[in-house]
Amino acid sequence: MKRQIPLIIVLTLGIFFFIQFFVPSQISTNIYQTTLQWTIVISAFAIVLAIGSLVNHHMLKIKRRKPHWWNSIVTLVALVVMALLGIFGRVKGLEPLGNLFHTLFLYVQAPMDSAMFAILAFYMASAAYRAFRARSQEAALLLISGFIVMLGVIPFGSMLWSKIPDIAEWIMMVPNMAAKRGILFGIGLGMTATSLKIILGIERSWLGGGGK
Amino acid sequence: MLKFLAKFGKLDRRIVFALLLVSILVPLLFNIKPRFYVDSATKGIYDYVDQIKPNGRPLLVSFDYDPQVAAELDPMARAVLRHCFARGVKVVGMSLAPQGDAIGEGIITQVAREYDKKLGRDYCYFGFRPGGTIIMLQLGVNVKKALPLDYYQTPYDSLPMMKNIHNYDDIAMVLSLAGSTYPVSWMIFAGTKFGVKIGAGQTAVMAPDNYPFLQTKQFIGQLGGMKGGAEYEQLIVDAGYYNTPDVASKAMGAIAYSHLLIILLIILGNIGYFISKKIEQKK
Amino acid sequence: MRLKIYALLLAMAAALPCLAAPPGPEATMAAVTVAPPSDIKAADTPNDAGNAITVTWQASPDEAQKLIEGYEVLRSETPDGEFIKVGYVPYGFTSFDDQDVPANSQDYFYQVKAVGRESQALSLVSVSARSVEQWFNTMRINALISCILFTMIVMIFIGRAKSGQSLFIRRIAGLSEVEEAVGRATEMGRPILYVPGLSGISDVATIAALNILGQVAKKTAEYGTPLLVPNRDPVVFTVAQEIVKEAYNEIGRPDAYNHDSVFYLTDSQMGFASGVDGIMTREKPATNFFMGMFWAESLILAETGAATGAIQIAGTDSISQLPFFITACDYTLIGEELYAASAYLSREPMLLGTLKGQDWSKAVIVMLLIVGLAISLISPGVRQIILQMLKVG
Amino acid sequence: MSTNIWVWIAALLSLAIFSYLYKDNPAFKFAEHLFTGLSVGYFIVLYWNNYTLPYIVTPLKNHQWITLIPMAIGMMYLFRFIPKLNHLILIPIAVSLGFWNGMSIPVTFEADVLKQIQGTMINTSMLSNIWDPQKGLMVGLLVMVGVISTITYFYFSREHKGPLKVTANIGIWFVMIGFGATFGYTVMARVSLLIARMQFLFTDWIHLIK
Repeated sequence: MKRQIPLIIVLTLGIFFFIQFFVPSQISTNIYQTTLQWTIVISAFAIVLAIGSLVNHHMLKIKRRKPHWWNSIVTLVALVVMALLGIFGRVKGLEPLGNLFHTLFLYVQAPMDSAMFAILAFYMASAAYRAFRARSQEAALLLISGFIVMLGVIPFGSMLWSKIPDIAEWIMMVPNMAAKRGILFGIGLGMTATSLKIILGIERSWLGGGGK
Repeated sequence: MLKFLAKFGKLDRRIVFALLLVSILVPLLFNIKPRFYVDSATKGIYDYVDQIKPNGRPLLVSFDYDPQVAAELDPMARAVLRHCFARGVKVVGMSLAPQGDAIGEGIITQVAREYDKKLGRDYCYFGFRPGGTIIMLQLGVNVKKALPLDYYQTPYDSLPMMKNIHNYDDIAMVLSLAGSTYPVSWMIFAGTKFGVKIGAGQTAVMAPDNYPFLQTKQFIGQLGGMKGGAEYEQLIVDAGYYNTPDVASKAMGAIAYSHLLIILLIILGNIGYFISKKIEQKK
Repeated sequence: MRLKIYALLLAMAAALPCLAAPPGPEATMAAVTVAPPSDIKAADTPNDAGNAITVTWQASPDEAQKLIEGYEVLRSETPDGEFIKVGYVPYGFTSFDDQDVPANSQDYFYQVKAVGRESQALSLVSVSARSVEQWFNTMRINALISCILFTMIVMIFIGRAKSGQSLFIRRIAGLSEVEEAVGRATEMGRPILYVPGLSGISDVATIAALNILGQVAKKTAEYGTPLLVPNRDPVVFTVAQEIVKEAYNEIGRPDAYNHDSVFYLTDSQMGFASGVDGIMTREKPATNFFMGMFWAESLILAETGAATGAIQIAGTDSISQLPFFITACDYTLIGEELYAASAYLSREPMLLGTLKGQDWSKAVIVMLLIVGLAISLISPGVRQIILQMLKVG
Repeated sequence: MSTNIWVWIAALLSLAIFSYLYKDNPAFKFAEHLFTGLSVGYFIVLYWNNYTLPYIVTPLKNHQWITLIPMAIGMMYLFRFIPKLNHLILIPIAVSLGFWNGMSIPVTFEADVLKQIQGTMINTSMLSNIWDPQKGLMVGLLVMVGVISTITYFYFSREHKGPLKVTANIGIWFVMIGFGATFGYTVMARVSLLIARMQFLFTDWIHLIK
């Protein structure tokens, strides 16, 4: 029983919204819109659990004096401060809080965000250096096409040989696209099959116990 | 000698990091700019925007990106907006990414000021709308429902340029700027479902994914990364819509040299790899 | 319809130069009154919720001389009643969707007024039209049929699987290593890191990742290996926690389940990446799983993992991120392999059955492509028919 | 040198993040934890302003009691804390799974399968110019070969040997060329972001770049 109800829900909703795609009529579009809104409302409650887990996670670290436990204090304080500033910053008369919220975002959170993202440039270099070795046939192909495309995007490529940018674009447009399209077919079928399995209750690991 | 070359097979990652840093800082500090050529995907967007009827159906620009990819997408956003405003094409701005909210406002107002365009008459900005695909779908049913208030809390009906805009049929094109798969979602939920023209502005990493969609014309064009931005800047400068190339063009120098470095590293890496293999075979 | 309009748009674009041309003989002609548009048709807009009527007309002959600026569309409830303006389209267009008419309510009559520079010309009244809501979108018939076909193929093989027919599945590098990867971690006394992607539950890739998590959790439960599952999406987090808990119950080791092993990190993409980097450098997991939907952070995670010397098994359907996993991970599940994984690991006949169904559908696609190729080389006409069959709304 | 304290904070935190490239260190640990905390705080605010207020509070204020239904379903998440009713948590999960899977089937199938078949078909313009490097017939055929061989690589229910082995290998070659190209093409994107950070550090913080 505990398992039956969720399965029935998935089945009915699944079939309904599959059909809905083909039915343009008034009520079908309305139902569609409302359900979209409902999913938002529902997911809003999962956030409570998520935050709870995070806080709990760090509380434990602090309680048990785990290594670097003081960093957990940083996290919790930052979380609470940011949340309070943001929520009360909107209240009339408390605008200064709101401004501080924006400053913290702009000068503390956003910079770290971009810095973390910028680190990728270094990793690209190290990954390319490490992995682009002609160890096997496949690796060689990876190496060569990557090599040409890199030359293609920079002016030195065309200085070397005027055709290189065209070749680079050709690689992107023809073999690259063919491969991606092939993969896309697989993904399309895989996705559809997975959705089917969930709707029909064949794939039940989300219920736990693999359906047993 | 061989032993020395073999060393290049296994450089410490930190050395690689250091070299990359140098290859970027030097061109930036000494400001070296190369020339580059425009690819067809960029042209696709440019040509379409170039034929939109002035004061006709507006262009919908969705700033679906976060600060971390702003470096790549801001320049193209500015370039396209300049193109529109210079030609008197109306623009509707919005964002599906929470953090795109402020980004879009900053850019659209800045460029609008350059061409002294009036808010509400020549352009509108609706800011962040939560729900992603939900919004894309709502826009097809009822724009007013999807964008009830603009960024400055002005109700939809009091925005002159938005009157007579009911759904995608009244929008010339949707340009989604994103570092994620938002443009593809637009393509599926707005393009496929409602048949509006979709253009993509993507970070260079996402751009290649969309080639299948470019070929099937599901995207009318695409701006890929800093290069796309720089190319668009070049196009509008050449066409005389704008005076000087912007940040994207400047950054291309550093880009060129860092690429060169990585290419050299790969060559050295392979030389080192094969030599050390030979050495081992001798033993 | 839309295509037609687009074609006209292009025509306009082509015509723009003559607009710019200095006033020639036309200018004088502009004084004469323009001719009205002819042959006004009004009909329910197809495939919609029934609140629109499509009005079409033949362009005024004077459009050729560039005397027409556009067309006003007027509506009335009676053929001789008062007509009110409901829309305006620039010249070049010959149709208009009247979006604000109530569904299934009553008949409407339309007139189209050609607006010239100095004069206007009113057309005859159209026949009555009533907007009706449709219950099936005919543009999507092909999608429907193909979906049903696919479902049937899959069902057939599930049926066969039920009847106990054994199904073969090729080795998938990466999945065949899961067992030993977990074993290795146990020997080294190090934890296992499993990242179920950064997307939400609406992403099918995430669902696939969660299915795999179920299988991996069972193995860690058997070996008693600590498991770390950081999450970015709140809903995914709750599901993941359920799955892991149930997996431990099923193996009969509920005692070994640590409630804190599945945790929520942050909703910020890069915040998440930095957090997982921290975990990898400090907890030193022996094996990292990156399954599901990933964006730019993929290489941050994979390179850090490579630096800490962990065995890395990745799987995603995000084509843009696959190259980075391929370069930085030991094993990578490419696209559909991710969706095949849960069948591969669980060996459940019904799951294997669906996999067989997918394969047959692939065969069908390949056939379609080859046949299509052959035909289009012989006769383009037949090719059009095939494209029609594939047409989607 | 900038005189704005906030710019200094931003710069130092950026450096703290970059310092991780050398090795893990207290500065990075601090930055990382601060980052997690702030971002969660930020998203709490976002959820509050963009989900809770418009979709829950406002409707209830306007007596749209229908909103109580999704709320009730959402509430079930909270039964996580009541062992006896723990299983009810599956209901909200089931709702989102059912909805998203149902609607994703036709949409995915249309965009990823049907549209792609159309795109792969040889079109008549190709027949006119056979050798055009972009849209000639030969290219069309090459794409066709690539697509089909890649598809065969994903064939699961048969051992890859004999002809299937050949096509699957060709498929993998295409895939590798594609991945190499994507990687090469992406370097620019990443470098661009690093450039932006450098521009910040050396323009806004230390005024070196004009």
